[in-house]
Amino acid sequence: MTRQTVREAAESASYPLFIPFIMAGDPNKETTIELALTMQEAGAHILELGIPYSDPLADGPVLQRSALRALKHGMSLTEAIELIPEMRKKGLTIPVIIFSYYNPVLRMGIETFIEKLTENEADGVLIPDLPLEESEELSTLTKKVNLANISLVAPTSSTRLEKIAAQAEGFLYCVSSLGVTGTREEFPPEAYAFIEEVKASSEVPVAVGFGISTPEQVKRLQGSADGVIIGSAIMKKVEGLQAELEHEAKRRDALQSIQQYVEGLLAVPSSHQQ
Amino acid sequence: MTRQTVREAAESASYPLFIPFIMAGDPNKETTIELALTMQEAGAHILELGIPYSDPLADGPVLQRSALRALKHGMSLTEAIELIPEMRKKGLTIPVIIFSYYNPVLRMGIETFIEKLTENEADGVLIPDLPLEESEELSTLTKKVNLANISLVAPTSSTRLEKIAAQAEGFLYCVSSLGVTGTREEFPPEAYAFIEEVKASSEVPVAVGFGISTPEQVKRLQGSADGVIIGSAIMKKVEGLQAELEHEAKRRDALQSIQQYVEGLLAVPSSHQQ
Amino acid sequence: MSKVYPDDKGRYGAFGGKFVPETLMFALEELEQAFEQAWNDEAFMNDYHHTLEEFAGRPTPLTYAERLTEKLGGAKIYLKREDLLHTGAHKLNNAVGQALLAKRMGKKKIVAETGAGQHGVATATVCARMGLECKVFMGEEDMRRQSLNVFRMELLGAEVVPALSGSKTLKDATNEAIRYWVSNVEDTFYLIGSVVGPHPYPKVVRNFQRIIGDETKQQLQDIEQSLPDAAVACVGGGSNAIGMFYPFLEDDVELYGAEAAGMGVETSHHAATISKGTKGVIHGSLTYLIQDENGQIIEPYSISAGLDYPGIGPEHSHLAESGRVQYEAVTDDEAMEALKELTRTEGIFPAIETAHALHLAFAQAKKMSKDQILVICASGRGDKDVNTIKESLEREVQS
Amino acid sequence: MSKVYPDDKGRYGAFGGKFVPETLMFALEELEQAFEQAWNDEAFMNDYHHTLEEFAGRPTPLTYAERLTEKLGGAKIYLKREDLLHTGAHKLNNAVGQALLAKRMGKKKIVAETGAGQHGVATATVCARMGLECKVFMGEEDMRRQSLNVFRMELLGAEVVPALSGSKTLKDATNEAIRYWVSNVEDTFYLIGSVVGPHPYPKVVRNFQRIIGDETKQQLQDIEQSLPDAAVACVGGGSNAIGMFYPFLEDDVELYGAEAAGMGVETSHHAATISKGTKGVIHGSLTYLIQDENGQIIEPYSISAGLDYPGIGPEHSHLAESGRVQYEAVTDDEAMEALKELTRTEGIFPAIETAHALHLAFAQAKKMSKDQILVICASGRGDKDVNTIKESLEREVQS
Ligand SMILES: Cc1ncc(COP(=O)(O)O)c(C=O)c1O
Ligand SMILES: Cc1ncc(COP(=O)(O)O)c(C=O)c1O
Repeated sequence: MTRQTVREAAESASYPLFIPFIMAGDPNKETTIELALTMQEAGAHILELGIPYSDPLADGPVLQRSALRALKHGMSLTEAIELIPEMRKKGLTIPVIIFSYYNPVLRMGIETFIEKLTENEADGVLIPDLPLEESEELSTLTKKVNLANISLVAPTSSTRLEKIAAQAEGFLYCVSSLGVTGTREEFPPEAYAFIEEVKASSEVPVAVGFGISTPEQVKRLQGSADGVIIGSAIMKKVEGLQAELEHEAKRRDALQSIQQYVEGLLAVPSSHQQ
Repeated sequence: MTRQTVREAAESASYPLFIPFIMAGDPNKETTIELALTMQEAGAHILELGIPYSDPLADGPVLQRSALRALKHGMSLTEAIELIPEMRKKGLTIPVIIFSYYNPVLRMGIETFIEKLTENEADGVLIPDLPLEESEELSTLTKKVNLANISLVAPTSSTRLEKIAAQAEGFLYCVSSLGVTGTREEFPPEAYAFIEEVKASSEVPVAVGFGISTPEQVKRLQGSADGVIIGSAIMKKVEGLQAELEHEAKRRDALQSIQQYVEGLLAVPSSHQQ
Repeated sequence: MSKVYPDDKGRYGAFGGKFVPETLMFALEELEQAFEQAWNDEAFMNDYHHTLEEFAGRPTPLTYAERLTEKLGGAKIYLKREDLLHTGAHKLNNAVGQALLAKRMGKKKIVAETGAGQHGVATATVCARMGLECKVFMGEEDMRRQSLNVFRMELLGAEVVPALSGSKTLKDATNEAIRYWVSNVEDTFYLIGSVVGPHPYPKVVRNFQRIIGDETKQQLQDIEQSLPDAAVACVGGGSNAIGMFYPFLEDDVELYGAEAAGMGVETSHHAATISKGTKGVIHGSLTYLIQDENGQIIEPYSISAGLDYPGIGPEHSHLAESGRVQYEAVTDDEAMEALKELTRTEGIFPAIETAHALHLAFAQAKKMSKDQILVICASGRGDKDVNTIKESLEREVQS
Repeated sequence: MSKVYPDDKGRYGAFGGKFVPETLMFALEELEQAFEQAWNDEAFMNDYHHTLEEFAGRPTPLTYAERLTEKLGGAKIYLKREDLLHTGAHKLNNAVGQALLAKRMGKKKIVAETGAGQHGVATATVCARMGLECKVFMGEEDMRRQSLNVFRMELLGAEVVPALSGSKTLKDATNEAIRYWVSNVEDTFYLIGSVVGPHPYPKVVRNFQRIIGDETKQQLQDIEQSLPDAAVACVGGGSNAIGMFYPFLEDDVELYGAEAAGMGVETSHHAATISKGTKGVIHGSLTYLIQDENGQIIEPYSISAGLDYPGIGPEHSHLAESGRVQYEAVTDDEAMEALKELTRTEGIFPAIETAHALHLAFAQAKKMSKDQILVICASGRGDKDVNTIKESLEREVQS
């Protein structure tokens, strides 16, 4: 069976298309591999595999701390990409997107990066600090090898929205509200109008991220967005279970409880788990 | 018997005309009175009675410390002047000069100051920070009541020497060398030429002060100066004997040793004590 | 050497650009437009120049260092005295310019980052003067080391926010300021402190700092009827250096930038971005930076807080690569010696940042002839550094 | 108000004169002659002005305090920015002038006194610049409190000598400097720090500081085509005040001097020489001073080290007695409030000395009308005082 592309996975999901973000190496490789599978188990359609970075300026405190822990354990872009085959071996079938700041990618060399991604069966990339204007070089290469280069739009994108939406691949990452990643109790009222505007402009599915941490938010987005990206909420849970996750004997239980937590977030009336 | 004037006392002395300086109130009134008599005993021809001052800028460390001690014990210009009759009562016959910085005098009022001096049988005044140009007011008053207003000349007086010498009263205070009061092992070689120059310009006797602390110095000055003013050397001795001087029973012995010390300084071949 | 940099993508040759989250892109476009309009608006430029003159103390003198010149026996040395600017360093030129721009854009809130506090104080100062709200991010570690500057900013009415992430120093304060800006981009102006960050910041800051070089050129013309033969500046982010260099780029003037070698470029304790760095992206800009083999940014080291930055303005990367400017790394010790020399010989007590330029300048001056002229950008005064210098000299005596 | 003061005895009305040991009289006569010649020598005056411009940063700006003016609702307030002068206060004007005079007189050694270190740093600075040997007396207690300024002077190559006598503060440092001068008067120039001391010092220092008022007059003429209606300055020894006032003495300008009331003139902790002092002689000059009933000088108190002097320049005593200048005493707390106000409203962080003038100026400005103009002499910057201010505000919060 060939894997779905990112776009296929996104388009075939019924609400909510679920895209979890997990940080590679927090607290260790084994957990990351297991966590990927747990997410698939919990209903993930696409996985965002985060690369820890020393200066993650689009991230809030939860993901900053998560990155620091991962770095302390020696995680790197190379190693993170090489986790994908191990995940696949253990049964991961959903598309995997590498989420990295641009500097580690540049340091590796863009061509090497693309080679490594294809070699290791990644399905897409998301570079949060590479806006449309700077991404031509990368896009040209990703297009050649059929990797989805995921674009983001933000409430401030304004006149840029059309242009970005027109070039979107896989799905369009809609930043819910101003600010960095992290959990938000509620979105500002104008967020919903914005999401609908994005949805209207986009040919690919629209997933909303930045701040999603309650079932109410997921419920409230139904009808406007196609799905949700959840990162900080998951990694906060991971942070709370550090000791257990580092301890092989306790890891299973910890993952179990993360899975339940995530399922709880997604538990909207018309569940996708049919 | 009427007292000699300052000038008479100065002129009648054979070498060395001896003018000791003692600080009123260091360490207490009783000592000051006794010390005056001791100095007379040791051969003093004229007494300089110093008024302690908070900011004695012509004085070196020994007299600064002496003034501080006296101030701590409550000595003041008024009280110091009022010590003179007590000295006289105990037998002091030599002329007494009040040595004070100008500020305490001004604070008292110049006229009151002069009145107090005559009332209390002082014989002269010496204000180290009142040069010729500023002393007219005081001189006018001292002349009226026959008080000697002692002038100083310094190695830097240069063209001023003639003018100052011409107006000198009592004796001329010749500052041995640049600097503040205090003991000096030796005078600079040019000091002697300067003293002779002063001597040649002066109609009144010339006494050299600032730094005299050895019999050799006193000997060396013979022939050029008429006499010596000794202050820091004496008050240094007083400083060394503080405890004894404050203790009534031990005061006599302390004074005795000061007398011997001073006599030692003055022991030049042709002693004045005939 | 053509000056049509940056191009319309904000690139200086291969360097520069806008590597920021999408959320900020619109704000950068808006800033670029506003800046281009302002820069061509006579009323705005009058305001800028007037504020620099009546408030900040421009023009700053160009001081001939006669005793130093004689002592070194080479080129005539002149010092451009940014140390005499209000708040003690060139930083205010830029803070004044950007704050006026913020006002013109109708923004009432300012956010800035600061390392040792120099840019923070400059920013808090202009905000007080212009009635703007001011928030300054500063690494928690730096706040501890520079508590008096924190107090000064607070006296000026600014809120100083500790940056708790990473190594808790300038790099992290910058990250935090950007993060704050991302969250408040609609009503907040980010007032960056050097020629770093995403386009158009490196250009904006350069233009507000070029007054250093413009004045120098004019003053030297008046005094010596000539261009200098060489100009030297220290390089942290690179704002005083570009301010001095820019007006001379197309002239026959040798240009030298001194970066911080810390304990030595052969050690791991330095901030020698050009000498030892590699290309990458930091704070939104493609430039040289100090990073490990995985592209993680390494915390730099310099005795001088203002040079202690892992990146460098993209225009400098370009000028280094094109060979137009020579960059050399100067160690802590070399800078300290030069600082003592200038203080004792000329009665000018420079910032430790400036002292790096001094060392390089002295070395060049000695190689030059007596009829040549060398100017040094005296970027700031040393008062802020007295404690550091004292400790460093005491250590020296002990060892 | 005639300006032919001082007369040829060095008197300003009843005040001034030369109350010094005979040893110094010749040196004072020599100084007087040298000064009069120099002051009338175009080459010397060019040197003086050139050094102030190219080295010290003159002219200093006259800054319109717009936000403050609006807030107070009275006179238009201008600040004469001596805080922007090299080394941070007006003190350098005088140090430059006297050091040039010393060189002209062929003296290679300089002695000076200092309290907080401001004049000491200014003196050490010009000595470094001109290659003169420099010795600064400083009270042992002040050296402890201002150890960083001691270090600065030493970096500048000066020798700082602790004054161990009396209360070990400025008064005693001055005594020691004079004592040292008495001993070395032949080759040493005494560079006094304010308009105090024996004639001709008060005149020498006034003349070297009048540039403050001269520039102010010219600048205000250029900006407002008018004289100010009032001018305000703080008074320690009185050099910045006389520098500001002197050029306006014969004009229709109200003049106000702020002296330090410390904890209040009703307490024994103040330095309010005019308000609470009596006539006497201090450091060679007849003037008002703080003394007890026996004529012993009392150690004054002010939070501001530069106003903490028991005397005042004799010309001020005269101006007070003649009524030409109004002197008022400002408490520590009032000064502190004014300091905070200026910092927050205008982005100018003044010295605590200056803050005394600010308090008085704010009070006057409020009483004046909007078409009137008040200038304040901003004598120095507050950087040197950060520690003191911090401690004081912390105390305030606690109590
Ligand atoms: C005095 C001084 N010089 C130089 C610098 C370095 O900055 P830049 O390279 O942007 O001029 C700083 C930074 O704080 C500084 O304070
Ligand atoms: C900033 C400042 N202002 C004022 C003064 C007071 O001195 P003056 O009264 O001589 O101007 C000082 C003295 O140190 C000072 O540093």
